Amino acid sequence: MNKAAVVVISHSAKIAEGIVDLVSQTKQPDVQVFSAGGTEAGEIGTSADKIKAVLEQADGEGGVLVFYDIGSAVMNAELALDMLPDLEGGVEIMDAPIVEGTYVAVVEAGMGKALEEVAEAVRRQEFVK
Amino acid sequence: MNKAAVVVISHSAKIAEGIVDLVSQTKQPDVQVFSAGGTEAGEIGTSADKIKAVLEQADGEGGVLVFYDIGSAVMNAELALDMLPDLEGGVEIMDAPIVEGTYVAVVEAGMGKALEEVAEAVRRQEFVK
Amino acid sequence: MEITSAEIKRWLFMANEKMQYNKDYLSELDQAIGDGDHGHNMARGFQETVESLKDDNEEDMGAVMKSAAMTLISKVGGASGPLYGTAFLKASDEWKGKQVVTAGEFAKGIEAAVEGIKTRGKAERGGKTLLDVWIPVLEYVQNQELVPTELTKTAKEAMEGTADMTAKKGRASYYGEKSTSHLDPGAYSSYLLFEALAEAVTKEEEG
Amino acid sequence: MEITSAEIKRWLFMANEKMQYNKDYLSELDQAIGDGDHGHNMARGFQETVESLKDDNEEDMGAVMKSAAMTLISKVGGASGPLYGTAFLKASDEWKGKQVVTAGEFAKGIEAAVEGIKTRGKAERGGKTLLDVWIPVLEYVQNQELVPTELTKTAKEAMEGTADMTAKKGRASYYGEKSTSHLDPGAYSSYLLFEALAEAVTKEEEG
Ligand SMILES: Nc1ncnc2c1ncn2[C@@H]1O[C@H](COP(=O)(O)OP(=O)(O)O)[C@@H](O)[C@H]1O
Ligand SMILES: Nc1ncnc2c1ncn2[C@@H]1O[C@H](COP(=O)(O)OP(=O)(O)O)[C@@H](O)[C@H]1O
Ligand SMILES: [Mg+2]
Ligand SMILES: [Mg+2]
Ligand SMILES: [Mg+2]
Ligand SMILES: [Mg+2]
Repeated sequence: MNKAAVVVISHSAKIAEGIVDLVSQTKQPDVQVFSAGGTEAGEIGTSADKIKAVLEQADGEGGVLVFYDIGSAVMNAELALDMLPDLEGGVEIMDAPIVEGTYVAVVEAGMGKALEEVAEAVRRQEFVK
Repeated sequence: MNKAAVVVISHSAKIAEGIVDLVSQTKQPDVQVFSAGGTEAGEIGTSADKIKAVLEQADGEGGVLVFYDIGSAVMNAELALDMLPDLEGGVEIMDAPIVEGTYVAVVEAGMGKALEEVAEAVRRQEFVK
Repeated sequence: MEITSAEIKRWLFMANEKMQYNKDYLSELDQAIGDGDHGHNMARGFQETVESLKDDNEEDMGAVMKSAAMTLISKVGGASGPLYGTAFLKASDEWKGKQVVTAGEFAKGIEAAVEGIKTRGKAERGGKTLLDVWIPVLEYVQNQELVPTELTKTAKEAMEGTADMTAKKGRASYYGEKSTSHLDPGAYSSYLLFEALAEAVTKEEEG
Repeated sequence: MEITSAEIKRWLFMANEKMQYNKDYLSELDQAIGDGDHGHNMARGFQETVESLKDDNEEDMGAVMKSAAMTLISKVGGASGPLYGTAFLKASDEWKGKQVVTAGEFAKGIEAAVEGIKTRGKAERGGKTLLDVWIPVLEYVQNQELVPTELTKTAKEAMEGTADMTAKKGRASYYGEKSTSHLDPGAYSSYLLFEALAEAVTKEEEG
């Protein structure tokens, strides 16, 4: 079975891309991590269109975990999902710290855990370091 | 009195710089935010030397809040502090999510709260969004 | 009283003019309790909205609203993008296929929009957001014959009421008690939107 | 038995050779329960350490260790940088001004190093880190006359023991139970470090 994929949505393209760099270093086999950062114009903000495109790329039978930074990111993520009624796998939007949560999710997904188990593991994680 | 400053230490220069971009947008008057991301060689990792230089820049009577992403960052931060016995203000290394915590700290520091009050506000914040 | 698709289009054009004119003021409001981009966001979104409607002879009110919704979703960038976008999208569903709606049908569209904003923002009345203008306007159009000056007054008073509220949602919520005594930027842009509606409807009647 | 600053320098040179030779293996270990850079980190750090010691006629053991510590801190990049750096720095304090140390003084340096690692990493014995090699080695040098082959054996067995441990600190802790049955990369590089010490001391005695 395909492993769960991860999508990172930040108001800043640099943050989103940096998180992908950081977790790619853990080189989890077959865990795909995608970034959707900034607005279409490259400014600070989020873009439902960008997120939609990335969710379509990330979609697969393993499902997708979505991490975001602040407020409007989650609104655009949910809006993008509303526009994508026919995804193959499940999608979990995670209320977790974007950097630390993504790190844990990539490790857990790399172990081949199913979407729900990965989400559970992220929720269980204590984020006071 | 000077407002508290903020230092963001990430394994990724992009993450650290992106966080500065994100919070600079809130344009808090007089809250200085500095980034120390990546190794000297520009790779994923942290650098005690970079952190030391940034802590010296950030230092002032308002004190400094330090946010970091994962493990080794905090070790290098503490090591850098050991090498800086004569800072003017206090330093608080925060066990908080790096993106979300920095955001809250910049807003709170912008209100003119003292270092300890800002740290308290960050700790009080619930990071389940 | 009925509302036509020509009036809906004029509404959007007049809203754009107001967003352009008040761009700096909206951003100033957002500066105090947010990130200072609300005017920039709204001005860009509505500018693009009218650009794409300009040469379009669409008569279907639903299609006009849907086009505006998609443009706002794509171009606004901030929280207000998905919020106004969802509001317009939900209204467009109610007005689909119509060139003119009754007062009751119009209210149904606004009701759907309000539900959409609530779901999207997980917000409630009193949270110092644009909902604190949309909900009073909804109650007005549900219960009264639409009198333009009354509509503007309702929206304006509702907007002014946000100064007494403490933000619970969005960036302003980080400011906690400090957000109190400031107007909510989203509430202000919603007031402009409904003022534009009032004027769009007035002109039509005069003409 | 005494240890001279020439032996300390040879120690660092031999450690560098071992880090270069085992670079890929260390990274492979780190791949399984970390981010796969431990060999890269250690090889770079020790390479730079010997570069800066090469043309240096320093006779003070403390100064040699301090120079190595500062280079490791600057050049390693990963968690192992501040950890080895702090260890060497604490040892350098104990050996400051000495060109030769007694077995007891040597043990005092290793003890200070272990305390430094514990403080820096907030870690304890049994947490599947380099401490699980450093602490048994400390106990060995505190209680036995330093016999090179015995020192190597102590470090090797301690390193092998990390396979049975579950990581509680560092990146490997994210792997939870899955970290069990893998060797800890930091424990392995520490084993290499003490094997180099054993060899540095042996050669001196032969020569
Ligand atoms: N969760 C929410 N629910 C309802 N309205 C919200 C929410 N979050 C923000 N808003 C509205 O959006 C406005 C801010 O919009 P804008 O500045 O464009 O977005 P951003 O905060 O992303 O920069 C606020 O003044 C408020 O009215
Ligand atoms: N908190 C800690 N305390 C003690 N040792 C640690 C700690 N964190 C990591 N280590 C050690 O560091 C090693 C990993 O080093 P390295 O791969 O160079 O750093 P990073 O994990 O930053 O990539 C681990 O195998 C472990 O022995
Ligand atoms: Mg804003
Ligand atoms: Mg914004
Ligand atoms: Mg590593
Ligand atoms: Mg590393």
